[in-house]
Amino acid sequence: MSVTENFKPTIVAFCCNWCSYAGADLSGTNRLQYPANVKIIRIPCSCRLNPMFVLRAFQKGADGVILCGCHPGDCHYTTGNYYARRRMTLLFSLLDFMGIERGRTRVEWVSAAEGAKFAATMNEFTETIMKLGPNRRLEDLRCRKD
Amino acid sequence: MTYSYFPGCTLRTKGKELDQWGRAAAEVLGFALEEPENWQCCGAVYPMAKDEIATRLSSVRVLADAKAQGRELVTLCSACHHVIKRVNGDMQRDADICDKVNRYLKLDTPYAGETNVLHYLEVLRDRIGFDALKEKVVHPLTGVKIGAYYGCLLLRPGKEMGFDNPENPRILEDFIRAIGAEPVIYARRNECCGGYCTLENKSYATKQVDKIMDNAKAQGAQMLITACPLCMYNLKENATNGLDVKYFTELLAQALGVKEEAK
Amino acid sequence: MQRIGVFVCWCGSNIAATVDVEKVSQVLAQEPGVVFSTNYQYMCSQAGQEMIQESIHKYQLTGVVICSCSPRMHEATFRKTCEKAGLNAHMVEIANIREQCSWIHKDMATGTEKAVILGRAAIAKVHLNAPLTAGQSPVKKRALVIGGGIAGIQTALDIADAGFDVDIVEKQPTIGGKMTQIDKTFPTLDCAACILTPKMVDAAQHEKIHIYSYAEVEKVKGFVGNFQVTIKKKARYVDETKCTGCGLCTEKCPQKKVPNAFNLGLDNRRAIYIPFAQAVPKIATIDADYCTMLKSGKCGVCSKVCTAGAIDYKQTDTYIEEEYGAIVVATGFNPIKLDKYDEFAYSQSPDVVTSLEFERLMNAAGPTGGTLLRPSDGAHPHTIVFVQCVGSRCDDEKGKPYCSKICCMYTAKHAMLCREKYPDTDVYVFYIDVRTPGKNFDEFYRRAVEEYGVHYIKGMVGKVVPQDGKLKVQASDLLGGSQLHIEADMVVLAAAIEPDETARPLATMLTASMDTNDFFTEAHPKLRPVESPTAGIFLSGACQGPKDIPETVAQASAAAAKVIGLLCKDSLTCNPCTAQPDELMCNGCSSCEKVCPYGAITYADKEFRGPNRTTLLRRVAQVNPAVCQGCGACTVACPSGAMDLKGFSNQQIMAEVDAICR
Amino acid sequence: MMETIRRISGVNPRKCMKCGKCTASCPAYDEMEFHPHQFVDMVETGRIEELMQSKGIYTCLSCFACVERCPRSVEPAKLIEAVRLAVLRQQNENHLTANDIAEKLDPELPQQAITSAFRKYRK
Repeated sequence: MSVTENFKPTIVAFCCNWCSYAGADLSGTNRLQYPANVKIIRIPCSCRLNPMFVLRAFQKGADGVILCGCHPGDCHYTTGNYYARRRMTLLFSLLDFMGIERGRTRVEWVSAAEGAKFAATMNEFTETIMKLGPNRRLEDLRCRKD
Repeated sequence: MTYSYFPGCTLRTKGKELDQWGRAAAEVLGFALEEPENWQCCGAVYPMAKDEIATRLSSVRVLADAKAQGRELVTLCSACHHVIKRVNGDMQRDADICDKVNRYLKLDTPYAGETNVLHYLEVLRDRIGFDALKEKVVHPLTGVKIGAYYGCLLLRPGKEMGFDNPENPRILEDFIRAIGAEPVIYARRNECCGGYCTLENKSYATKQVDKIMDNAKAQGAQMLITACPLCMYNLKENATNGLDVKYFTELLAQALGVKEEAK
Repeated sequence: MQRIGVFVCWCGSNIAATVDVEKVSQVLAQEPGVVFSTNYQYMCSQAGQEMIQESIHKYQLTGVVICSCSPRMHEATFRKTCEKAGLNAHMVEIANIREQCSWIHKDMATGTEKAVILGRAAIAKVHLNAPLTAGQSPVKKRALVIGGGIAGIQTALDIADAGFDVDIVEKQPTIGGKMTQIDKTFPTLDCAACILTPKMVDAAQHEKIHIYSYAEVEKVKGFVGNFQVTIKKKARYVDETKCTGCGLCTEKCPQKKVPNAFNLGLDNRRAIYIPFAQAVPKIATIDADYCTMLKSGKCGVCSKVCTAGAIDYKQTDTYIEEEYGAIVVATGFNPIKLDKYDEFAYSQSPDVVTSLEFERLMNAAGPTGGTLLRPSDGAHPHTIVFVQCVGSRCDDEKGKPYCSKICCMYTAKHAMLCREKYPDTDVYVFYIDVRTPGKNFDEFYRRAVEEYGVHYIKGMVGKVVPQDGKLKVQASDLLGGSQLHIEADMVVLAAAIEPDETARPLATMLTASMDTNDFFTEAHPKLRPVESPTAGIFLSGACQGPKDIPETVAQASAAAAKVIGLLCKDSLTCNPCTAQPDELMCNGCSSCEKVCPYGAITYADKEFRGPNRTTLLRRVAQVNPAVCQGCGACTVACPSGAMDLKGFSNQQIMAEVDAICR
Repeated sequence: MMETIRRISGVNPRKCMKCGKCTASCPAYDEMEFHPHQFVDMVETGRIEELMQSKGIYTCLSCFACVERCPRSVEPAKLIEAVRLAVLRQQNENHLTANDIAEKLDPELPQQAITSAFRKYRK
C-alpha cells in the first residue's frame, strides 16, 4: 500500500476569528503539536462558511475539512454558530450521500481558551483522515497535483 | 420484574439466611431474583492491576449471562457488587481489557459492559422506592436507633461505583427510616473495618472495629446494620464490647413480616 | 494585476528556528504578482516597519503580505505601517507562520513547506483585496457596571470621577459584595467595613453614579459604543423613594425564622430585612419566600408600623431600558459548596465551618457579636484546625483545577487573629504549599508562625469525626512523618472559590468568552488583562480569576481607565468588513434579513434598467454599515449569491482554499 | 521495574502534588512502614525494591480511602497492589498458602475472607 504510506493528506480548517482562531493561536503559544497537514483559514464567524467553500476544497483535492467555531451560546455574533451547525449538518449528510465519508467532515467547538482541545482535535481528525485515505470522490482530476 | 441475581460465595454457605431473607422480602415487594446457572465466585477482591485478565473472567461470565437474558444484574453482598460493578466498568471503558477478556471467553456475542449492575439496596431505592417499601412494612422497628455501617466497597471509588455520596451516604439511613427505625449518623460509617486483615491479624482488625463502634455508640446507636457479610463478621467477632450487628436483609424481612417463614 | 510585496519575519528564532525564512521568501518571490520578497529579523520593530514602508514606495506595491505572528497580535500594527506609506490598510494580509506553523512543528522541512503554503494563501487573497474605508459610529457616553462589590464600586467611582455617567446593577439589596462580610483584611489587619463603607457611601452620593440594587441585567443588545440593556428591578415590595431605612419593620416582622444569608445562615433574620447596618441603599426588602403576607395574604405588620407608608405588597418586577457605550463585568465569586468533601464532616457538624463563616463568627457585627464561639454549643473553642486547599487544585471532577489564591493569606489571618484574641487556643494549619506572593504577604505569614505560634503543618486532613462534642481530626504530618490525631473544637475549611453563578448566562448575553471554569477570558493574558475579547466589555475583579482585595481594586481601576479611554471618544471607527449586496443579483427574498443578528439589513425599492429601455422597480437589500458587524451569516443565507462580505469575500476565501489545496 | 509498576497499575505518579491526603486518610497507617504518599513518591523515584521488601503491601486494607480522597486522582492503592503483585508473581513468593488456612479458620468465618485472602496474597 504505497499510496497510504506516502499519503500526506491536505486538511483545511476553517476557524472563526473570535474563538477557534484564537484557540489555534493558543495551542501554538503553548507549543502543542499537531500535524502540518492542517492549514487554517480565518473567517469572521463559523456562519461565514459557505458550503461552496467546502465543496471547492474537496474538488481541489482536500482530504478533510473541519469547521471550528465558538461553543453554542458563546458566538461573538450571538447566533452565528447555530446557523453554521444547521447548515453543516445538511451539507455533511449531502456529502455523505455523494460518497465523501462522514469522517472527512467535522464541526468542532473550540473556545479561545481551549488550545489543548484544538491540538487534540486536529491530531484526532488527521488520524481519521489518514485511516480513510485520499479523497477520490469529489476531486477534480484536472486539479490533481502529480 | 425479574432480575438476574448473583448471591456470591458467602451467601451460599455461611450466610445462607441473609440471602433467604433477601429473597423473601423481594417476593413481598414484587420482584423476582433468578440465579444464573453455573455462576462462579467473583473472587471477592477487585483486581486493580490492568494486566489481570483471568481474575476478571468469572464476573464477566455472569454479566454476559444477564445480558443474554436481557436482565439487570442484582447483587446482595457488597464485595460482589464492588467487583462485578468495577469489572463491568472496565469492560465499558478499558478497550484493552475488554478485548482480551472477549478473546479469552469466546462468547457468542462479545460483551462490552452492556449489563446494568444494581445492588439490592439500589433496587429498593431506585426501582421499588423507599416510600413504597414503607407502605409494605407490617412490623415497623419503631424507636430502634440504628447506625448504618457502609464500609468501603459499596461506596468507593465514588466515580466508579456511582452508588451514593461516598463521604456522606444516605441510602442505608433512608432504608432504616423506611422500616420504621431511627437512623444514627456517625462519621466513621464509611471508614474501613479492616475485614481483609481478620484472617492474619485479629488485633489489627479489632483496633479498626473499636474505633467504629465507639463512634457509633457515642452518637447513640443501639445496633449496626451492614450490607457486607465480611464487615458483619468482623464487626461482630473482633469488637471489644461492641454493638449488635445485623445484615440489612434480616431487618427488612422482619419489618415485612417474613423473617420466620424464610427459614 | 496587483504589485505585491512579501515580508517574512524571523521573529528572532521563534520562526527562524523551524522555518527556513530565506527559502520561504525566495519561493514566494516566484508567485505571480509578487514583485518584491524579503525576510528580516523583527518585522514589527521600527527598522522592520521602515523597511516595509520604503519597499512600498520603491516597488510601488499595491498589496502587502507579511508572514509573521498571528494577525491577532500585529495585524493592526502592520496595517498602520502600510497606511502611513500611503497603502490602504486592507491591502495587507498576514500569513500566520508563528502560532500556526513554527511553534507547533519541530521539523524544519515541514515548517518551511507549510509556511510557503500559508504565504501563498495570503498572496492569493491579497490579489483580490480592495481598499476599504471604515465608517464611524457614535459613542453613548454612559457606562454600565454589573456587580456592586468592591470591584464594581471602584470601577464606577473612577469612571464617574472622570465625568461620565455610570450605572451599577447589583443583584443583592445592597452594594458592597463579599467584602462586607469580611472582618479584617490582610496583610494590615485593618477592618474591612471601615475601608469599604465610606466607598459605598461615596458611590451612593456621587452625582454621576446611579445604583440599581436588587436588580439584574435581563437583556443586552448592540455593540461597543452602543449597547442597549434591559435591567430588571426585582420587586422588593418596598417603595425605594419612601423608605427611610429606619428599620422598624425589620424589628416588628413576626416571621423570625429566616436564615440570615448575610451571616451565611449562622443566625436568623426577619422576612423583611436590611442586610446590615451600613447597607447602601439603606432600604428594606421583603423576602417573598418567607413573607406570610405575600404567601397567604394574612399579616401586614410591616405595613402597619411603617410611618413612611413605603410597604407595597403589590409591587412587581419592573424593567428599565438604558443605552451604554461600555459595560464592565464585576460579578465576583462565591465559595464552592462543600457537599462533595464530607470527609471533613461539614454537613455532619455545625462546628465544621467554611472560612467565610468563620469570618462572620469573628466579626463584631456577626451572629456572636465578635466573640469566637462554637456554633454547636456556644462554647469557646480551644483547639482549632484550619484545612487549606479544600476543593482547589483538584484533578477533573474532584474540584477546581486552579489555586484559589486568597486562601493562604486569609487562613494566616484567621490563625493569627485567633491567637491574638484568644492566646489559650491551639491553632493548627494544614497546608500543601503556603503561597504568599504579594507585598508584605510572606512577612505576614511568618509573623503568624513566629510571633503568634500558629502550628503550620505540611500535610492534609483525611477525616474529621464528630464525637463526644469534639472533632477528631485525622491528618498527616509529612515533614514529621506521622499521622496526627487531633481532638479539635472547630475545623475551618478554606473552600475553593468559583465565579458567581450569574456569570455564565451573563457571558452569553454579552457574547463575552469564558474559560472552562466560567471565569471571563481577557483579550490578552498579559497585555490586555482587563478587557474581554468582545469590544466594549471590560472585566473587573474576581470574575476574571481569583483575586484578593488589593488586586481587585487595581484591576477595577484599570478597567475604569479603559472605559474612560473609550467614552472619551465621540465616535468609533466601524469595522469596514461589512456585508455588501450586489443589487443586480438581489431578488429581495428577505433571507438575509432573517438571519442578521443586528437588524442591519433593510430593503429599498430601486429603479433598474429593464429590457427595451424600460425601467423596473425592484426590491433590493440594503446594509447599514454602521450596524453591520461583519459576521457573514447573510452571505451564506443568500440563495442568489448576491450578498458578499468585504474583506472576506467568497472569491477571497475560495482563492485561499485553492492555494492551500494546490 | 518502575515501568512495570506504572504499567500494571495504570497510575501516573507525576500527578501527585504531595499534599499527603492519602496518608491522612489511611486507616492502616500504623501497620505500614511506608505510607501511601511514600508509595507514590518512591515509585516515581524508582525505589521499588524497598517497597517490595516492606510488609505494608500485605497490610493495606484496600479500602480505597486514598483513592477516593486524592485531589489529583493518583490512586495510591493501585500502586500498592501493583508492588504486591510484582512480589507475588515471582516464584515461591506466595504470602499465603493453603496450609496456612486451616489454623486460621473459625466456624463463623465467611468464605469471603478466605477467597479474598487467596486472591490478594498468592498467585
